Amino acid sequence: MMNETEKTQKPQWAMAIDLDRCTGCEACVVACRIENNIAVVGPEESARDRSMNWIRIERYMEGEFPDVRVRFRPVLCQHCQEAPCEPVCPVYATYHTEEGLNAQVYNRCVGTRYCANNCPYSVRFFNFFDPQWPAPLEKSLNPEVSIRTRGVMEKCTFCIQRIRKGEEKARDEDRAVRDGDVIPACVGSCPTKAMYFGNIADSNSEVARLARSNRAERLMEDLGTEPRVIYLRKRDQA
Amino acid sequence: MRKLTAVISILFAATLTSGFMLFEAFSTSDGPRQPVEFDHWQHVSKEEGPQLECSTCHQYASASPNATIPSVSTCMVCHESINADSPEVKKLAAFAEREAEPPWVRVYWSEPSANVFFNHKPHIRAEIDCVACHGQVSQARRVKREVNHSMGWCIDCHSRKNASIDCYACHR
Amino acid sequence: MDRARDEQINRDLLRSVRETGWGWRIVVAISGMGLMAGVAAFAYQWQEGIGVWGLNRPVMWAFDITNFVFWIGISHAGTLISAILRVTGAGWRRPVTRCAEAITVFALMIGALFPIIHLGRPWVFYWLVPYPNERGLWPNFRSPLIWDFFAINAYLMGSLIYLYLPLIPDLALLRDTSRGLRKRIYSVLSAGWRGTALQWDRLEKAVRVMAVIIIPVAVSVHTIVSWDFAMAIQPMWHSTIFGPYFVAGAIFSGIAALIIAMAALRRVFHLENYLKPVHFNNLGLLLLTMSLIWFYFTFSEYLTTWYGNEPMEKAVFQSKISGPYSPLFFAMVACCFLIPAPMLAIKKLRTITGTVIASACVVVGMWIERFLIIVPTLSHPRLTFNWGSYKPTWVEIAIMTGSFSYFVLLYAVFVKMFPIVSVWEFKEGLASQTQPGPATDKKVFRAASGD
Amino acid sequence: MKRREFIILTSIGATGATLSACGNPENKLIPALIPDEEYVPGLDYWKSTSCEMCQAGCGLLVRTREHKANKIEGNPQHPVNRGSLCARGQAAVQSLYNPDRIEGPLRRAGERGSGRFENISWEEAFEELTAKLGEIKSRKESVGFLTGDASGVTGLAAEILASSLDNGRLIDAHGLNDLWIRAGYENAYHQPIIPSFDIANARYLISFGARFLETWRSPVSDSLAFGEFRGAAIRGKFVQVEPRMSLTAANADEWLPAAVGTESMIALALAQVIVREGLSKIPIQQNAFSLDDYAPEKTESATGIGAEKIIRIAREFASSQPALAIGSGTSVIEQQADAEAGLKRIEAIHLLNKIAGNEEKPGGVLLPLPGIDPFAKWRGKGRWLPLTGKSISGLSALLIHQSNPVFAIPHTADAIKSVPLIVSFSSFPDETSQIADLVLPDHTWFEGWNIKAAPSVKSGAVVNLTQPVVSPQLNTKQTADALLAVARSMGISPPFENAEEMTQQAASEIAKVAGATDAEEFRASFTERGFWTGKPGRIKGGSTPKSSSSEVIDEVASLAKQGHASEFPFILLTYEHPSLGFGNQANLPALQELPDPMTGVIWGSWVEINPQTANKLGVADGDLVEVETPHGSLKAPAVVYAAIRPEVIAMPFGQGHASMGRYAENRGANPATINPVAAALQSDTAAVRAKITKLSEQAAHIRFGTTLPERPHIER
Repeated sequence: MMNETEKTQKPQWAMAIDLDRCTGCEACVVACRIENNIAVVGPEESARDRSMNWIRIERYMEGEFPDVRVRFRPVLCQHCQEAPCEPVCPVYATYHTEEGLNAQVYNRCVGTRYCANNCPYSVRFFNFFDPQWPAPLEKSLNPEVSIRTRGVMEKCTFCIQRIRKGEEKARDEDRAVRDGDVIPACVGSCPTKAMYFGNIADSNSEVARLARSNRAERLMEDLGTEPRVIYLRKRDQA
Repeated sequence: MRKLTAVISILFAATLTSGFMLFEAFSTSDGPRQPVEFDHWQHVSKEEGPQLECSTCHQYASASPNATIPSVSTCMVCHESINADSPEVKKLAAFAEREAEPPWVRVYWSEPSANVFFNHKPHIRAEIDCVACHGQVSQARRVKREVNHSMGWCIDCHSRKNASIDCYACHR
Repeated sequence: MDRARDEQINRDLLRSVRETGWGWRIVVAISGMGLMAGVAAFAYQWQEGIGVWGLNRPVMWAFDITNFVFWIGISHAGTLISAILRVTGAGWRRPVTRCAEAITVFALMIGALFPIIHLGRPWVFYWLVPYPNERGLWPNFRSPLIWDFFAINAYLMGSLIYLYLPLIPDLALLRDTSRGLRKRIYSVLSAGWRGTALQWDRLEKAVRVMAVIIIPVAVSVHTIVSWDFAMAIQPMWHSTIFGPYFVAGAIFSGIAALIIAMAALRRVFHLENYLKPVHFNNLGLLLLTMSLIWFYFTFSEYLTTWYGNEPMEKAVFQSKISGPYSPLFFAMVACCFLIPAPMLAIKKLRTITGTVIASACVVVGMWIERFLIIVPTLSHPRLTFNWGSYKPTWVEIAIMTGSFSYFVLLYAVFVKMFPIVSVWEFKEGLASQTQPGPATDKKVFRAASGD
Repeated sequence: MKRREFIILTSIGATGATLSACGNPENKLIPALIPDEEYVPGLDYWKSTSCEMCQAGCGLLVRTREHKANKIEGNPQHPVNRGSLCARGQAAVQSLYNPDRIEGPLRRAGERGSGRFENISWEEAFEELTAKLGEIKSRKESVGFLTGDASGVTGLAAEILASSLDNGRLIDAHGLNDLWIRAGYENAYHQPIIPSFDIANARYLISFGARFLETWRSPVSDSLAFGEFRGAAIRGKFVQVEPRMSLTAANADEWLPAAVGTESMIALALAQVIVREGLSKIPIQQNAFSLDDYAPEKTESATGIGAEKIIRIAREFASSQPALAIGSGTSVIEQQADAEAGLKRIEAIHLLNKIAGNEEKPGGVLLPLPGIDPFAKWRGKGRWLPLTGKSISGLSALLIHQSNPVFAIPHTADAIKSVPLIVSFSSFPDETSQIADLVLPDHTWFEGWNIKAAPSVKSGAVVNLTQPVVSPQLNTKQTADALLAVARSMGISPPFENAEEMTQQAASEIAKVAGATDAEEFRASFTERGFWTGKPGRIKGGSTPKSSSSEVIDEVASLAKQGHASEFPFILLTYEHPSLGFGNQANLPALQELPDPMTGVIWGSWVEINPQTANKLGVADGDLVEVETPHGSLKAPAVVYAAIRPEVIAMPFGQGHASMGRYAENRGANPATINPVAAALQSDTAAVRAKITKLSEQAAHIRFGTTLPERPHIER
């Protein structure tokens, strides 16, 4: 039986990504697309820079042949605790939940796109047109996730549908959430196990432990956005 | 002249109102016709009936997002022998024979465009009576939509019960 | 004042209302067609989705917000100028004020449309309005877009009142000189004006109060518009001088628009005796001042960015100075400073034609300035992996054309209905010239309103 | 008992038992065999099956709801992928619900290749096929079975059908590639094995062109090992030797861009340094190479890698234990000698492992555990031939399943087109099915049955079960069932009714191998988990023939063409696309829109060119270029790519489909047409001489993200 404060205190969700393990293989990108019903916009729209990837692998190539260095960084919504996107939304379509998630409510969104313009991480995606699912492709859609319409913003939710199920499971078992209860699609698919997800408020969780690592850094920490995604620097000898 | 205008406008308003009410009355007087005329009253409330609990058939309401409609095989557990020669049960048996589910018509649902992800489980856990959201189904011979599940209606109850009114509680 | 002169003035200034020439018809036809094109483009966008625009990730605002800021800027022409001149008692203002105030109202109406047009789901624009609802939902008062909503509404209301109040005596004049439906309309609009001393007194007071109120409102509106950008943390948006910079730019483009409008009216309605070279000269000097102020702001904005050398700011800076946006950047500098400033500084060139050319440059230059504030920043987000570019589609261009046409159309209709040079104020000016000292004898004007 | 109580009890007993008895009914792992009426709408059912997107054999859990599969996850218990899954596996649901699937059996209605077909019933299709095969049999002519599933149910069904015909020829679509790899390792180990490599426990890893994080043998399994390699207390060092930086090389601590074909020189130079510095762990008199010729000082001009670097790496390699060398490298193949040398390269690389003492220990090279063939009991004497020009010549009928040779191995297209009867079992309107006379669409692997041995893992052998997770969506039929049906009408009685029965009987066989006492219980748990792993109680050799390298070398030599360096100054590397593979996955929209991790290209193909070279040729990023080899030419947009040798250009396979549905058609170019050796081998190893010309036309070139450095370059 867990104690009362543990039960009432909301979990604070966070993700840790070990850049030393990440190989840039993009399994997470497809896992996310399938789990979250992210539309394939097609070649014409992609050519206009409108393709949507809630998580993407950013590739930075530096140096000249033969001394070329490549770095990969998976970038998803950082679920900032001081999110620049939140105050600018005129209708509260994006706001902060008690679990530290940066929420996007699709059917409240009017589509000012201000949030995307104020996101330093460029992780917000706009539905310029209605998504197309030529039959029978619509059968592969996840019934647990909204299908967005044109004119609304969308982005990573940390797989809220899985968070809800994990929390429900913990509640059924009358305990606080623990590592393994919630595994977002990207984390689950990662072939090198470079991603971790859990409750950072629980100091014994894996993410809390990794957040204390001396390799831990957050993307553009200097902006004061207080992201909930923790990157673990590469352990390069160099 | 003024009087006439007033009379006409009152009449007009009255016609509109009554027409609307009549329309309302007609349109909701009865629920949708189901492939098998299942009678909730007979199963739940009828004195000499089996007096089932809701959860006997909608058995996943307490454990999952969906209350679930029982499969024909569940119906056939009893109806294999009970009332096996009533025409409606025969229809049911025919479905069971074909291993097909009757194409039940949904009575309560939210439009997909509402992006609402309703979960029965926490509502049952909070001991919300089925009637609160579904009306007097137990008295109905044919179920109809009695409660209008508008967002304001949901919010109202959530606020009263101190449940979360966070957007992410229902929408995602 | 002699009666013949008085009637001549009435005839001249009411000619636009009384007579319908071919020039006016052609202007209305062309601008009407332009408006239809814009409306059709918007209907298409409404039907298909905002994807018919050239927006993309990361450039989520472009022509839409450029036009918004541009029109709100233009709206500073009028009210602010006429209010400042009125408050400071500049006598030469009299033939200019109404023309300027009308620009304000129409530019604001059009500017305020763009935030609605630019929405992904324009049909739910009313969610930005605070109204009680069963869902318990309110707009987010922390969002600069909501501040915009209030600021623009306040300014629009104020400007309408400020346009309307000095119009009342002229409306009465029109009421007294027209027949039929027009007479009915004017009598409603003139609100029972009979030109009593009390009425004059109240009108004067009201106009004076409005003139004082409208100045801070106007300043706040464009400051708040600038905060749409300055409150964001994007490179070259997050700048403290954006408030005054935008206000200065707004007045700058507003005066330019006013000069162009005056020149057009002068030409079309033969108002040579009323809109005189002196007005163009004075406004030209104002424009020159604003050009210098604009240049000062621009210079300090870019200098601090360059000197600060913060990589992300610098990336945006370089895209404007030497990158893909540099042709536009130098076009802007030329249009806003290099061409107009010398032209306006040289007295010989500060003619009507000269000021109109300078103004046309300024209007174009200021539109580019708005575009250059929005697009280069958005196309250079902090994570270089996401850098992008932007190209407009025909839909955006059509909507922009529509907005310009709508402005012209509204103006043309306004001119058709109301005297564009304030009749009583003009007469007041004449009176104050013949009788030095403050014009307290209202008889003159009573006569003007036609007995 | 009251009637009401009775109802409650029985209803729980009847329908609730499987689900509600286990507590939370969500997320229950249940066998795919659950009868339909036990479905409850609104609940998730996780069904175990096995991935057939590549040969690695990952275990899957498919989430279904209301009879629809909506997500695939790795099976956490499966020893190959331990819950992880790659991009291709994740996208597989889009093959099940692909809008361009063939909906039912078709008969050619127009000219061959016109793409006009008429719908027919399965009865008609069988009738026609049986009649035609009967005729061919009576004329004593040959019938070929070409399948990409030779080791699975289709292979066995084909063997059974072939036995009913006098001249049945079995052709394995992966055969040539398998033989090539086998022959290489056979050279190195003098026995017919393919070793496995313990990347996870190595502390130093040199890979010679093995793209193990993307496409090599088992990407997910190797990525898991790589994660452990990176995460270990002492971080391992990884060096990749290859002329073009792949995703794998991008993850290396050091990239050695050795010239094409000189990987073996690097390996031998490393070995030479180890030996001359007395760091060798074994006496080295008995090797085939005279190492002194490969001293780094002598080879540096050929390889392009400085001697100093080689000496340093050799010392690091010898002193970091355990260390491991893997891969096979690349080479330009223009004649028979090149093919032979290509096979020799594996030997050279593995000499390095021997010298450093890396064999048969954790973190080194492991000799494989004996494999299992679930169908060993029923195997006939029929030998599977590799897909070569020879094996498809002289046929009167060709039955093609899970293979698209007209696209993937274009030089076979003419031979295939000359076969009088072509029967395709393709699920998609691919190039091969377009020239078929009869199309009998197969189920996707979400709808059918299969059982197959996966490559062994450290802990033992693995046998995978593929089972239906949804009912057939269209009027398709599993090919094994179809073949058995035809075999029956040809007058023989196969030992199985259908594929399902084949898997069940094979499972019983595995139960014996596993030493399970209760075969029924074993089968139930096998079905529920979707795989079996363990150390076989008794060794079953299976039907792996001793490979003959001459077969491969002959085929390669017959395809190779000489090109003069003066005419073709560049070397074209053609490589497997990280997500589209050799083009089989080009019809999955999620993969088409998945940016290539190194270039960001989506929805198309590209040619990578070094910036220096591009500069010389006046080619800018996105310009259309023509690439010509002695075999032909194609057009593709250029990508100026810093991480490639100046004399090398590279192009991925995967695109260039003439038909395969809306997502694949008329997109990019197929390098198989200009590098037939690589196409025949279905591998990255064979390069070809090429020249490149800039064209004035504009290319359709779509990319995701920029190629800028992380911080903008600021001039101060």
